[in-house]
Amino acid sequence: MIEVLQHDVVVVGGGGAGLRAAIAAVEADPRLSVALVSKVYPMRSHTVSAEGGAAAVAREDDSLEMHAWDTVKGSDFLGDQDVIQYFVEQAPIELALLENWGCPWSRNEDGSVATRAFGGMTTKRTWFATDKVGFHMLHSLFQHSLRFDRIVRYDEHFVSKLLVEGGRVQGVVSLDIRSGAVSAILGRAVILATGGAGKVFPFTTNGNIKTGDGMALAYREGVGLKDMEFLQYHPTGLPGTGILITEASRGEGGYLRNKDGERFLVTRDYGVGTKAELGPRDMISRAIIREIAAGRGVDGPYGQHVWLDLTHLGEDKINSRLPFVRELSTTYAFVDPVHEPIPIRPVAHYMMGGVDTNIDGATPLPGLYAAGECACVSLNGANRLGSNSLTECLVFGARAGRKAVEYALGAGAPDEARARSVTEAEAARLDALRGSARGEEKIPRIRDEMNRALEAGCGVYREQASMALACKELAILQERVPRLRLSDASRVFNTELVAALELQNMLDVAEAIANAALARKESRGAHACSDHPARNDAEYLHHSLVTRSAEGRPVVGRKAVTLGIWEPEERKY
Amino acid sequence: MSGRETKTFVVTRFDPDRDEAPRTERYEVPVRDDWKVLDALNYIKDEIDPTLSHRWSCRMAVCGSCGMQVNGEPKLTCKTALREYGSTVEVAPLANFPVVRDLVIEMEGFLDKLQAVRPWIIEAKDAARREGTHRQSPEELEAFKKFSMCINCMLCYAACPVVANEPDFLGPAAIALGHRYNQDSRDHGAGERNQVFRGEGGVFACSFANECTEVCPKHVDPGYAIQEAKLLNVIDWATSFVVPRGKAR
Amino acid sequence: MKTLLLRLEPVIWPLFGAGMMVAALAYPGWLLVVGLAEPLGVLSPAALSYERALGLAAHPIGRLVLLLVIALPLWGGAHHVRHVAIDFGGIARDAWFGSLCYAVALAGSVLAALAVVRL
Amino acid sequence: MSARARIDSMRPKRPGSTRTAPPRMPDLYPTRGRYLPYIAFGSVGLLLMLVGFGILRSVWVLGEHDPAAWRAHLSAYRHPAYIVFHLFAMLAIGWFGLRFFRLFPKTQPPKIGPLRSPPEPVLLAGLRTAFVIATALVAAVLGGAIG
Repeated sequence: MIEVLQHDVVVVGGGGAGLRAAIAAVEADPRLSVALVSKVYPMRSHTVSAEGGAAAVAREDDSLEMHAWDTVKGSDFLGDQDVIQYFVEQAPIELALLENWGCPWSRNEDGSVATRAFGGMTTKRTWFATDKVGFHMLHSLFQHSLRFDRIVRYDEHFVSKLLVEGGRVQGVVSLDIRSGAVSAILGRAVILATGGAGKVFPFTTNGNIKTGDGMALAYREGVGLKDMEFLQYHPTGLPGTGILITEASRGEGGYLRNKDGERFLVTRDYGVGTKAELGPRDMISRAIIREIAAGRGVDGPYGQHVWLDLTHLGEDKINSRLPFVRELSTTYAFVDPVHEPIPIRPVAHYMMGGVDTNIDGATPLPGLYAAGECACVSLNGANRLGSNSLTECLVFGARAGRKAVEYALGAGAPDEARARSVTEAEAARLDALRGSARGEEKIPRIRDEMNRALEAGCGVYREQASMALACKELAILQERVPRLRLSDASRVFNTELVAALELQNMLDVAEAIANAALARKESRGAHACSDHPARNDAEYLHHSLVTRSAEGRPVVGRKAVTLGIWEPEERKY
Repeated sequence: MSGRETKTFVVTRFDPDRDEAPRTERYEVPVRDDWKVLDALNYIKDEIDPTLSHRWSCRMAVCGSCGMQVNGEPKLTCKTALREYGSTVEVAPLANFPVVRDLVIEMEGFLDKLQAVRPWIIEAKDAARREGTHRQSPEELEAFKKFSMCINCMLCYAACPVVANEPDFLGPAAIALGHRYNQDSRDHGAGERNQVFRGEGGVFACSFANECTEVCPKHVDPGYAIQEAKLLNVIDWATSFVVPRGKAR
Repeated sequence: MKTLLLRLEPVIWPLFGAGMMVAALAYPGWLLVVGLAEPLGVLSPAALSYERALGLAAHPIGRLVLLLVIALPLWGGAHHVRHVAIDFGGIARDAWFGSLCYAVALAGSVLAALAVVRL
Repeated sequence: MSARARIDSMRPKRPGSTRTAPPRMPDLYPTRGRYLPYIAFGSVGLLLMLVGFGILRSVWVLGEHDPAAWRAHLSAYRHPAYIVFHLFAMLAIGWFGLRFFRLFPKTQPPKIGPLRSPPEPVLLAGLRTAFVIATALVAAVLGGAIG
């Protein structure tokens, strides 16, 4: 018997954006009941691994306009400038609110919140809590959310389908991973906050749960995925594990050196000018790849890498400002940064693209909202500046929460009968999939081939031929998925079934990335084509929009960019 | 693979649909030199036995989901290097917890205890609507910073003898988190929390084995937090006779 | 009974701490002399003669020190014994066993006071 | 497999939706690894009570104001059983004290009101010197060297 649960707003995803949206919704109207559905316990969300910081104007020598300009320039003029303007205004308010809720921001001597330098930012506006900002933000938000009994949590529930009826969203179908039971969680508005999809790449800073579930859910209901070709490579990730070494290590003065110990960002022209190690991420990642390609990289067990040198900072500064960097390098790279340089290479890190939403976080499908890395409100355009993302989760998580409540109050009650029948069909599909020992395809094989296809096709440097090949390979993989062989027939905590559903989500997202990248014949922000090295504003100053055709194939369209007071100009640092 | 040594993994398995009680299975795994225990578990899942169920996500010891008993000691499997172990490694679910399946434990009991200590900033009753941030000196921050590093991995619950013997004991992580808020200069809820700390299964149930501090992968030192909480609660209890129920801290 | 024990905890815990401190500082010395040196005849006979012992003990400071040295460690010991019992799966009987331990400590403290007064 | 723990250990308020396997005790509990010194430390509590009552008995005999009784009381301690017990108690309580000094700084918050606690190593060293001085003093006073 299918259980149907009634709520007013359903939030999918328990990370920074999801928690902030749920809190904003219950604060907007305390009578409402908010369901927070997450496939892991909220404190495990990948927000926890963010290290560097959260940007917001705090100092006198800074201004909203400068923060906006840095973001627009960083986005290579593809970010919507009205969204960016709203973002910079709300940022200080949101970070102050988080401080009131207990977030232990690092402090200046006079007790005010300290800020530090970050890539692409002209002044010091990145708030930090040593180098574990995401962790402190997530735990502060989660602990703050515990005081609201109107937030009903569905922990370790996997949302496998959106319930869409009469042209609007009315809830989700959710699989309780613990018991294997499938239920319908109804709500007059649904907010997707499931984060990015880093796991489509073999070498990524992202955790195992970053499989683009929310993007795939929206994509399958006809909602477009915007700017999917823009995938940020973070310059400093540990080879092998892909663990992130925060940009703050460069913000605190770390140097990048090639095999000869040369600070190549200073001695050679990679377009970062005097900013050197503090240039924007896309440019520094490209500089490292070109250093390695020029044969000045260092050999290691996981291929070539360069060095991140912190030895000149001294033990005290590293322990006080970068304790987590030291812990990670000693534990995972077996290197103590106080005495030796850390091996690093560019690693897939963040997706600028996501579910197409407007400034309110609303998608074209009525009742469906999205926020955080999962969404593309298009704050980041073609390249995100470090430390804007955590603030984006708060600013647009809150806005999506409030706007979803406004919409829910005006919307009619969900159609329970229809929801029950759709959920029963979905439950049958999942039962058939669980332990379906008929097929012969294995999850890890398809996953590895998808990873290889995307790494080759959509790496730091791309070409039309390699992207076209990736599209073809991914299309073939899509046909192999229905023949998946699952051998775990148990209903209780079946992680193989969850992995199969996640694989399907990743393939949909991967196809959107590859096809959107193929359609953009220019270089802009994180999308660098060796066969189209120049930025072409005349033909490509627009968002890409991938929608799913009736036959399930990705179709690449366009969407206008909302320009503002700044005209596109050449991006020089 | 490049010169890979083989290690035997003795993994505890349990599936309520099939097993009356937990059983163990042996897996031969070709391990790389820099692998952690989690890498081996994921190899077993991908290559040998896809029915193995375990929780994991960040693989960088910050999300707290992969705590298990490794050779009898509670460890974060993503942080435990295989180099430190011989040819046989035993992996079992965390001690003191009901087991849902294979290496997955029941976490709701822990969340009940977390909720009980009211781990959120409690404003003073008459606090005006605040604009902007509080002032907090680095020294005030230092008073509670260490206790805010807890990633809820529950290794301390798996090691604590009082958790094993006294079901309603709040436990190390929950008390450390409650204490974190009591010590936060922005919080005024110490009076409320201390009622819980002095209640059933409160701080005084702790017999200071200090195992929680020994096994904590994030150096939160919950043992210290609990003893500090005991002393401050004795002071708070004593002053509550002298000062009527006013500012408790 | 359980709630009574619970309410008394903030009193018992400091006594427990003080008891351990006093025992740690005083008992080794006492045991060395009264338990070993004297019986093995190492001391000069006058050291613990009746006159000297009574002189020391009956002195006001002597009385106070003896009271503390006897009573406080009893509470420390009682608390430890109670918790070791819990460690061996005794939480169910803790209500009465814990109370018994503290009752013994209380009785010892009262007797100590009497003993010191009648010196 | 370690011993079974209490069936209700870490049991949630609302029963879970599936049958769970019972919790296990920590593998090394109670008498292996670091648990052994912890249990031993707790068990010395019994010694504290015994020695405490021993001193009480001595003071009680002294309070009889009967020199003969006092001399008989002291001579009773010459029995080998007493000597072995007192030797064991002295060593055990000495070990107990040193371990207690390692735990004691953990009970000191950085600040109690205006007072600031000394850093841990200083406190630890202070406690150990106090131990040596106190033991020497007690031995000297009782042994007749002073007072």
